[in-house]
Order: sequence, then structure tokens, then C-alpha cells
Amino acid sequence: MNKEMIPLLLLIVPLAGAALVPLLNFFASRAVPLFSVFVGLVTAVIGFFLLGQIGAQAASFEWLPGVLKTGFQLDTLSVVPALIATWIGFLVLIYSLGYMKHEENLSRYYSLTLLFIASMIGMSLADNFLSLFFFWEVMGVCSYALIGFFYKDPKAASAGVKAFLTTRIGDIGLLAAILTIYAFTGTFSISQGLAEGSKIALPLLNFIAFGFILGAVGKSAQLPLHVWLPDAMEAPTTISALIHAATMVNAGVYLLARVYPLLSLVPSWLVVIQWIGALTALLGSLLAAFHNDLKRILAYSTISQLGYMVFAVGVGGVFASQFHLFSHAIFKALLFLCAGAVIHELKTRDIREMGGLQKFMPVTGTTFLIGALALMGLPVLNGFFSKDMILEEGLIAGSWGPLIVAALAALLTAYYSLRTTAVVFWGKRRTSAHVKEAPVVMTGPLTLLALGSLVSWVLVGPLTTSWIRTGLEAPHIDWLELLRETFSSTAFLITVCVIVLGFLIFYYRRNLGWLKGKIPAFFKAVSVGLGFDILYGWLSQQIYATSNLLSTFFEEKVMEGINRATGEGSVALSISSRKMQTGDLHWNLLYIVVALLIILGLILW
Amino acid sequence: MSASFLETTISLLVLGAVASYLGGVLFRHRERLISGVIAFLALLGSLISFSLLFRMTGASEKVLLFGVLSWQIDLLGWIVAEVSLVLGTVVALYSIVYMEEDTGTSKFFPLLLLMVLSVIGLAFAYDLFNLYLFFELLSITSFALVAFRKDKWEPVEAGIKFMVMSVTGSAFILLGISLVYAQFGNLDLNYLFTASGGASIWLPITLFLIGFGIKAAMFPLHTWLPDAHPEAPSGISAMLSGIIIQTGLFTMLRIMLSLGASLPWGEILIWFALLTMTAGNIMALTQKQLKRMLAYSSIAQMGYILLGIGMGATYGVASGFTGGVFHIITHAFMKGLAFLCAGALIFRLSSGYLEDMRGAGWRMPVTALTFSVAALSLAGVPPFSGFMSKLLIYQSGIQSGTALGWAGSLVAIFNSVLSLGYYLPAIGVLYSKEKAEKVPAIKEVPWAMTVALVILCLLTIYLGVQPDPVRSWVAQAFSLLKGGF
Amino acid sequence: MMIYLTLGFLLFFALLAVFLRDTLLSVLSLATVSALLSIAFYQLNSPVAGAFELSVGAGLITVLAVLTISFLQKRKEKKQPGAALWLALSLALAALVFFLFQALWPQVLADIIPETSWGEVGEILWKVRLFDLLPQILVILAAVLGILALLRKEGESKER
Amino acid sequence: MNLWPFVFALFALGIFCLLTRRNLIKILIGLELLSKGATLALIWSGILRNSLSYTQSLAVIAIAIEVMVVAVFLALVYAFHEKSSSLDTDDMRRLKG
Repeated sequence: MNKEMIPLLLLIVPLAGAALVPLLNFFASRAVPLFSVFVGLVTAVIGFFLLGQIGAQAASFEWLPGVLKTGFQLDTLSVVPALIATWIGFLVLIYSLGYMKHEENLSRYYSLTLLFIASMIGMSLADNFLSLFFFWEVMGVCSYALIGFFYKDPKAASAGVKAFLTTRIGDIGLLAAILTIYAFTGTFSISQGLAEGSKIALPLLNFIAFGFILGAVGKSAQLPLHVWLPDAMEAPTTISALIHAATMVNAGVYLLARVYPLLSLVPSWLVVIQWIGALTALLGSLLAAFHNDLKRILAYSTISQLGYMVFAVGVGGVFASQFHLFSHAIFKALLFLCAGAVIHELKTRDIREMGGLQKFMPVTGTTFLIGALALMGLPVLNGFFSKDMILEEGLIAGSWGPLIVAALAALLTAYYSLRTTAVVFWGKRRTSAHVKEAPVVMTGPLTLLALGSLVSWVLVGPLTTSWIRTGLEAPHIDWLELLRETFSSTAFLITVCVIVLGFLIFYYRRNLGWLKGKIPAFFKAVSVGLGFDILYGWLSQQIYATSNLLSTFFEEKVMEGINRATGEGSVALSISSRKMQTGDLHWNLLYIVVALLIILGLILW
Repeated sequence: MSASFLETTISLLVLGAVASYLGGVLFRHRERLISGVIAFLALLGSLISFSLLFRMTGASEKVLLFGVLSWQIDLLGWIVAEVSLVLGTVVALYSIVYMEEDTGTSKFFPLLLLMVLSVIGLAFAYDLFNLYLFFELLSITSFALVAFRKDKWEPVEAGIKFMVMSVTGSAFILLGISLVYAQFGNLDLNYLFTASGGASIWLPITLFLIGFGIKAAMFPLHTWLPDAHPEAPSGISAMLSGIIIQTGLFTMLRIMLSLGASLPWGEILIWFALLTMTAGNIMALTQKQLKRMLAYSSIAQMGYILLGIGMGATYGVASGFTGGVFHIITHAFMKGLAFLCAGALIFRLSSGYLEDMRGAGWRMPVTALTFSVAALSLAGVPPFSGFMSKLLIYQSGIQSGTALGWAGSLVAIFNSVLSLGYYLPAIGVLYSKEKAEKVPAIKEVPWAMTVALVILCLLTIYLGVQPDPVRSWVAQAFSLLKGGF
Repeated sequence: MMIYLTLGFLLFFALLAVFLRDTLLSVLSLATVSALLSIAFYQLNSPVAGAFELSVGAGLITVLAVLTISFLQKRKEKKQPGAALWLALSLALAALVFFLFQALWPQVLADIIPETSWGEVGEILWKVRLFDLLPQILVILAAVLGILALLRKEGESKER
Repeated sequence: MNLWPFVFALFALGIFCLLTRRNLIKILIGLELLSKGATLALIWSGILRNSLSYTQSLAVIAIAIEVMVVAVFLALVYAFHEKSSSLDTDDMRRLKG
């Protein structure tokens, strides 16, 4: 087989799968899940071959000479997200065998999932902005359709619409940026556009950077467009794991990393990116710390981790951001899938109704703990190295403000990861439901992902080796060096301090009661229940009151307004403008006279 | 050499028209079949001989046909005429089956042949008055064909409306020609191109814009189109929407390029283009009849072509002209396909209302699939051909680097999104789960019709996946132009 | 300046053709317009066009129109309100166009009308404008086919 | 001497007739007036360019075409009358919107 065709094949196989699933549904609807898993497997295997192609020249296809040449860009930056999509997609597909067993409309589910995987591959491998944007949009549509998969549930349907519309704001920014680049460099090609970017005048460059940041902010659920992601948890948990944790939300970070050469020309925007990332990280972890809905905790945690990655791009650590993206995809997918297993058994998402599940679901519990430890960044798990690298980049860049915020977020992360694990899996049992371990098709992927969380950081060597081809700077290190450097850096100290502090807060959460005497009204409440329930209530009420107000306003007034204006408005406009077609011959002839006058006026102007 | 190919083409068409009529009249009980097959064969033959002409076309060259008819052939005209021949051949094949319940088919097919011939004439005639005569030929054949089902009320009504507007436009054109003659004393477009600099020709230009604008369905002049196109037999709808209105625009383009250098006709076209596409799309949104919806969509698509040509003329961006004419080509195939599919549905369902077509896609898979391709392509979804040509048009606006150019492109992009608002529901109706009353009893249309659909569908996909040879021909054709020729 | 008189009459009959309530009479007025136009052509030294206009315009078209009217037996037109306004508007429009035309297009006024003969016109028609012959024949062919199609007998075509 | 006013007057009358008269025969008269205006313009342009024979030959062809158009139009009118028993354009309002 021609090696150049590997990326093309990688794109075509899941696409063809997506197209064949509805057909197959006609003949043998029961074979659909297995067929999809098979397609996923083939994709993953081809993806494996892609690893050897990094840096290779891939087939490119001149679609419209001089206008649009599309092809594949194979460097580490683009291959890693594509591989995450194929492999995690494959695991999620296997997991779906068990998880989605009793749902209806399975062909739609599998078809959209495969289409999503294909578009994620297409997005990250695209070597021109136009196809990037096209796949970006397809991803948005898939996400919208999958969030609203349980469309009979009005909450799910409205969450889908919300996600679609919110991310659309970002897309407009992205499109504007792409078109502006095109207008001034005359090319859609990413590498050429970036290379010629420095020729663009600064004000326009500012505009372009703003457009890209807006696009990334929308897709990666950053402040202030993060509102859609928690709501998107109405999707099946598999989809949350695949789209809203491991792949699609990374697209924004990927985009920022991809256009980093342009962004670095306008340093003021880099500062903005740092602050956006740091604040998002803090907000996400804060909300995650006080929430009781398991999936929403994970969603907020995703938002917070994405904030880290954006922060990393802002301080110039493009490699660190991508490394964290890679680690995060693994452990967050793991956490989501564990959560899915729990929710599947208990039929509830409220963590206060869980507890003591470790005994009944040992595999799920253990793997969840590994995921949580990786999330908080405990040494020798993959999250530790990548997060550490990000903090180190922040130290090097010397941007203290955002860095402190990010460290604070890390502290909260340590706290809430432990809290969630403890509340769900340890302690007393608070449910009477009959609980048993998930089937092997579900625990299998969990084990694999947990293994990944433990050891995936070893891959840092090959990653940095090929990174050089992206044209971005990065240290050239293998895993031994990574170990040594990490454990001897200042950032390591920060990480450790932060984690220990987080541990301490968690461990002594009951002993914090002495504060009660000092601020009785506040901490009387803290002693109740798990200790932080009331704090949660108060804080979340405060935060939610504002954010809810904002989001309600946004959703019901602005979005609804836009929806109305475009939907009903255009229909009303259509009906009224159709009156122009009177059907009367004389009116038609009058239009001729009117046009005559208009053209005379225009010509003689 | 090139003259002999053209002579073959023309004589095949003319003799084919006569033979088709005589054959139909002589074998009365097999009227449709004899007449249709003769017409199809004549079209096929002329298509082949006309395609052979391609190798010989480059920069414009005068040829004398049959020792009398003087034409000037160039690549641009060849492209337009070739499109009309391809579409005409497919339509003839389709109509052999489609017209099975109609009388008078021995007149239908000759008129179709003459219509195709008139497009060839308009593509190559270089003398204004000669152009006018071919334009009249185009008009008269289309009146007769629109009102062909004269046993029903609506086609006749549509025919009368079409005719009154069109004849008014022709009178304007004739007056414009007189004014041009009064000014220059010559009607040769090549001569006019060299002589027209600085002369005040605003009135003839205005009259030409109106006269050809009526045929090209520019916004306030479009009112005949939504009546005439849906009421014509579906094959003719495909011809009208696919190539005839574009020919009106193409003729206008030739004349403007030769005559209008001193006037801002390009900018006028841009303004009218924006109006045309927006009005067409908005009015299509709430249509209940499939063919009427497609007719409004033709108006919108004419807006795109006008926009591209306007951009090319105003700002001198090559991709504007290329995109405009490339959109003529892609639109001919995809809109022709859409109308033929609509015809196939009506053929089985005897109703043109979208409501009655619910779920028909499950019973007529080929028709519905090809219709979906056509509709997606019309909406400008990659990788179909409509996307390619629209992309060129957007590009021209952005390349111009002016506020109007940008605004034009943005409006065009917005319109493309707006148009999804009626194409997607139409596809959705065909594939709906619940079926309309008559749907369960129908089956796929006969093979001659599906072959026609599949040919156009493949062309639509091919031009999307591999737009290049054709697009570069168009670009080359424009680079060869000097004035209108 | 007999030509102005002829054309003045022509305009008068054109007005009649537009305003007469009886369609038969207005068709006859149109025939008069044609006849006057052919006289004007004659005065303008263009006898060939005059002859054609007289035979075809005044003769054939009138015959066709009268035949149609007598077939259809519908002679009275409904009264139109506000006609004066429309007339004023169209004339004002034409006057505007004409004024602009005069103002913006300085032209040579030819007071000497060239002499032409039948032979000369025929020669041009058959030599210089020979390439108009094919489209002309085709237009006639198309018109004949169209009329045949539109006036064909019987047959109910089904909804299509 | 200038005949353009007459040309424009004929056009104005023709358009006026098309805009206001609601009888199909009157519509025909309006179209005819437009054509006659155009023919007159052809002849007059020949006089202006001192090449009357040339424009006469054009006028002859234009008149022939005009007749064909009128014939087709009358056939359409006849077909319409067959369906509606009316020549009134007010009845021609089935197609709209």
C-alpha cells in the first residue's frame, strides 16, 4: 500500500463506516454496534501506522488550482489529536456495546460517533484553513446531534441547541480570522498563511488573533463561553467522554497551538490568553469543588483542565499544552467512563446518593481513583508530568499573576478529585439499589485507560523527537530526563505543596470546624453533612445566581432572540415578500418600469 | 475544419427538428417515440460533433457557415453552448418517457431542438442584430414550450405573463440596437469594442440591461420566472432554469464587455445580484410546491452568477468572471437535475406539492438520492460542484479587497446558509418516516429517466471533486477575451 | 415637414387604439397606425420598410387580431379608473428619458434624407445581412411549430 | 428634424397601455406600439448615419419577426380563452406568491 495514502484512508474508513451504518441498519440492525466497533478497530490500527508517518509528505489534492489545495499535514501537533480521536474513539465504541445496549436509535448514535471521529481526524490533519473549518463545523453538528440524542428529554434537546449556538459565536470569529488571513495572504494553506502572517499589518493581526481566540474559547469552553459544556452532560456518558472530554473540546487548544506563530506576533493577546486560561482553570475547579452532580463535576473539571492548556499556550509552552492535552484526554475519558459505569448502575447522577461503591465495583473504583490521582497531578501519573511542565513554563515566562491563579486552581483540583472519589466510592453506603460490577466490555476499556494514565508519559521521548518538525520550540527530552528534570524543578515543589495542601484540606475538612466559632453563621453550616454542603450551597448560589442570571439572559433573550429573528423572522419575511409576486401581469410590467428608473438613476448618478 | 463541425452540428439540429416533426406526424400512433428518438439522436450527434470542435477553439475566430452564416467562435461561447447541448440531450432522453401522456409531442421535440440551437447562436453571433434574432428564437421557443400543456389553465397563464414581459424586453433591446446604430453606424461587436470608448451610450446600455435582465431574472424583473418555470413540462423547466436564463445573462455579458467600458455596469450588477439572491432565497423559504421552490432558487442562483460577473467587471478580479461562468455550468447540471427529479416525483405522484411527497424517497431511491445530491450542491455543500463555483465567487469578493466586495461575499455566504433552510426540509420530506397517501403505491421511474438523472448526478459530483479542467477552461476562455469576444 | 403631420396623426390613432373601449375598433385603429407608419416610412425615403409595414403590419396582424376577436366574441373592455394618472406618468417618464437623451447625447441632425431604392435594400438584405437569414427562417419555423402546438386539438394532459 | 420624440412617445404609449389596460387584445396593442416605436427608431437611426438601405433591411426582418411574435401571442390568447372564456387579465391570477 502506498504510504502516502494512510492519512486519506484514516479519514475515509470512519466516514464510510458512518455512511454504511444507516444502510446496515436496514438489513441487520443488530449487527450495527459490532460493525461500528470493527470500523473503530480498523481506524485505530491505521492510526497506529500513522505514527510512523509523522513528518512525512502526505498526499495532497489540488481541488481548485490557485484557490484550494487540500491535503494532510502530518506533524506531532496534528497527529496526536487525531490519534487520541481514533484510540479513545475505539475504546468508547467498545464501551458503548455495554452502555448503550438498551437504547433506541442505535444506528444514529453509531453513525454520528463514527462521523465525529472522522471529522476530528480531518480537523486535526487538515493542512488548510478551509477544510479545518469545514470539519470543525461537522464536529459541531455531530456534537449538537449527540447532545440531543435523548431528544425526548427536553433538557437534552435544549442543551444541544445551547451548545450549538454558543459555539457558533466562536465559529464566526474563526471564520472571520480565516477569511482575513486569506484576504491578505491569498492562501488558505495553514503553513503558508502562518509564514506570511508577519506581513500583515498589526491592527489586522490583532483582529485575526481575536478571531482565533474567540473560536478556541467557544470550542474549548473557556470563560465566558463555557456555559454550554456543563449542559452538554445531558448527552450519553460515552459521548461526554469522547466529545466533551477527550477530543472535541481540545480542538480549541489545538487551534491556538496551531496558530501560535501568529499569536506570538501580538504579545498583548498572549497575556489575554494566559488570563483566560488561568481564570477558567480557577472557575472550573471552584465549581467542581462544590457541585454534587457527578457528570457536572467532571465537566467543570474538564473546563478547568482546558484552562490549563490555554494558559500553557499563552505562556508559550505549546508543547506543554499538547502534552497535557494528551494526558488529559486519557485520564478524563477514564473518569467519564467510570462515572458512566456508576450512573448506569445507580440511575442517578447525584453523588450524595452514592458512597461505599468500592466494595461492589472494585475495578471501576480503582480505575476511578487512578484517574482522579492523575487529574490532581500525583507524581508518576501522566497528569503530574504535564501539569508540572505547564507550571514550569509559567515560571519561565514569569507571568506571576496568572500563575498564582493557576496554582490555586491546582489546589482546588486536588481537593475536589479526592472529595469526589471519597464521596462516591468510600465511606458509608447511601443507596439501597442493587449494585454490581459493570460488564467486561465496559471494564476492559477502563483498565486500558487506567494503564494509559499510569504510563502514557513515557511517550514523551518520541513526542519531543518529532516535535521539531512542527516548527515550534520544545525541549528535546526522553522520559528519564523528564523524570529527573521534573523532580528537581521549582514547579515540582509547587505541585507537591499544592497537592499536599489539597490533601490536608480534604483530610481535615471536619477539623476546620474550629473556624466555626470565629464566623459562626458561615461555618455552623459547614459542620452539617459532608462539611462543605452549605458552603457549596452558599457559594454556588452566589456564583450560580450571577452566572445563571447571565446564562438565562443570554439563552432566553439573546439566543432566543437570534433564533426568533432568523427562524420566524425569515419565514415572516418570506411570506410578506411573496406578496410581491402578485400574480398580476400589470404589476410585473410595473416592476420593469421601476427597474428602468433604478438603472437609469444608477447609471446617471 | 472548425466550420465543418459547426455546420454538422447546426444541420443536425435543424434537420433533426424537421425530421422529428415529420416523423411524429407520419407515424401518428407512435408519435412520441419516433419524434423523441429522432430528436435525441440528432442532439447526440450534434453534441458529438460540437464536442470535437473544442480542440479547435481558442481565441476568437470568424467562420463562415454554409457560405452565408457568419459567426465568431471562441472558447467561452463553446463552453456555454456545450452545456446547453449536454443538458438538451439529457432532457430529450428524459422527455421521451416523461411526455407519455401528452399530445402534440411531434411539436415538443423540434421546439426543444430549436431552443438548443438558439443558445448556440447566441453564443457565437457577433452582430447585435443577429444576436437579437437568435434571442427572439430563444424567446418564441420558450413561450411555446412553457405553455405546451395548453389544456390546463396555469401553463397558459404563465406563458402569457412570460411572453408579455419578454416581448417588452425585446422591444427595449431593439430600441437599444437602433440607438447603438445611430451612434456608431455599425453593429459588429468587435467594431463597437474599439469604437465605444468615450461615447455616451448610457441609454442603450440601460435598455440592454432591462431587456436581457428580464430574461436573466434580475430581481425586480424576475416575476415571470416563478410562474413560467414550474408550469412548463419538467424537462423544459430544467432547460429554462439550467441554461436559458443564463444565456440571457451571457448575451448581456458579451454586449456589456464590448460596449459598456465607460459605464459602471459591473457595480449595478453587484447591487442587483445581492437583491436577486436575497429575494429569491427568502421567497423560496415558504413555498409549498417543489418546482416553484426550485424556480425561486434559480432566481437566487442567478444572483450568484450576477455577483461573480459584477465583481469581475467592477474590480477586474479574474475569479469573478471565472466563478460566474463556472457557476453557470455547475448550476446547469445541478438545477437541471433538481428539476428532472421533481419531474420524476410528479410523474409518479401526479402532484407537485411537497406535502404529497412525504416519504417518497423510500419508494424511489434513485430519484431521491440524486435529488439530495442536487439540493446539497445547490446549497453549496462541499464536495459537490455548487460549492466549488460558489467558493470562486466568494473568493472574488474577498480578493477585490473593497467594502462592497466583502459585503457582497458575506451576503452571498449568508444566503448560502439561508438556502439550506429550504433545501434541507425538501430532502427531509422525501426521507420522512411517515408516508403520504399515494406514496406506498408508487415505484421508481422507468430506466430512461433514471439514466438521465444519474448522468446529471455524476456530472454534479464530478465537477465538485475534480473541478479543475473545466474551471481552467473557463479561466482560459476569459483570458482570451478582448472585449466581448 | 409633412412627416410631422403624419406622425402626429399616428400618435392620435395610437391614443385611440389605447383608449377605445371596443377592442375591434382599437385593433382597427392599430391598423391605421401601421398604415400611417408605412406612409411615414415612405416619406422618409424607405419604401421597402413601408411596403412591409403596410402589408404585414397593417394587413396580416390586423387580420389575425380581428379573426381572433371575432372567434372569441369579446369586444368590450371594463372601464379603467385612474387612467389619466398613468398616462401622465408614462408620458412624463418618456419625456424625462427623452430630455436626458437630448441633454446628454449631442447628436447630428440630418435634414437631408438619403435616397434608397428597392434594389439597394435587396442587395444589402441578400449580401450584407445574409447571415440573418438562418435565424429568421428558424424563428418562423419555431413560430409555426409553436402555433401548431398551442392550437392542437383534444387531449387532456394529466397533472404533471 | 428629429424623430426621437415620436419614438419615445410610442414607447410611452405602449408602456402605458401595458400597465393599465386589462384586456389581452389591448395588451397586444401595447406590445405592437412598442414594436412600431422600435421599427421607427431603426429607420431613423439609418437616416442619422446616412445608411438608410442598411437599416431598412433590418426593419424588414424586424417586422417579419414581429408578426411571428404576434401570431404566437394570439395563439396563446386563444388557448387562454378556451380555458377561461375570458380575455381579462384580472382572471389571470392563479399563479402568485
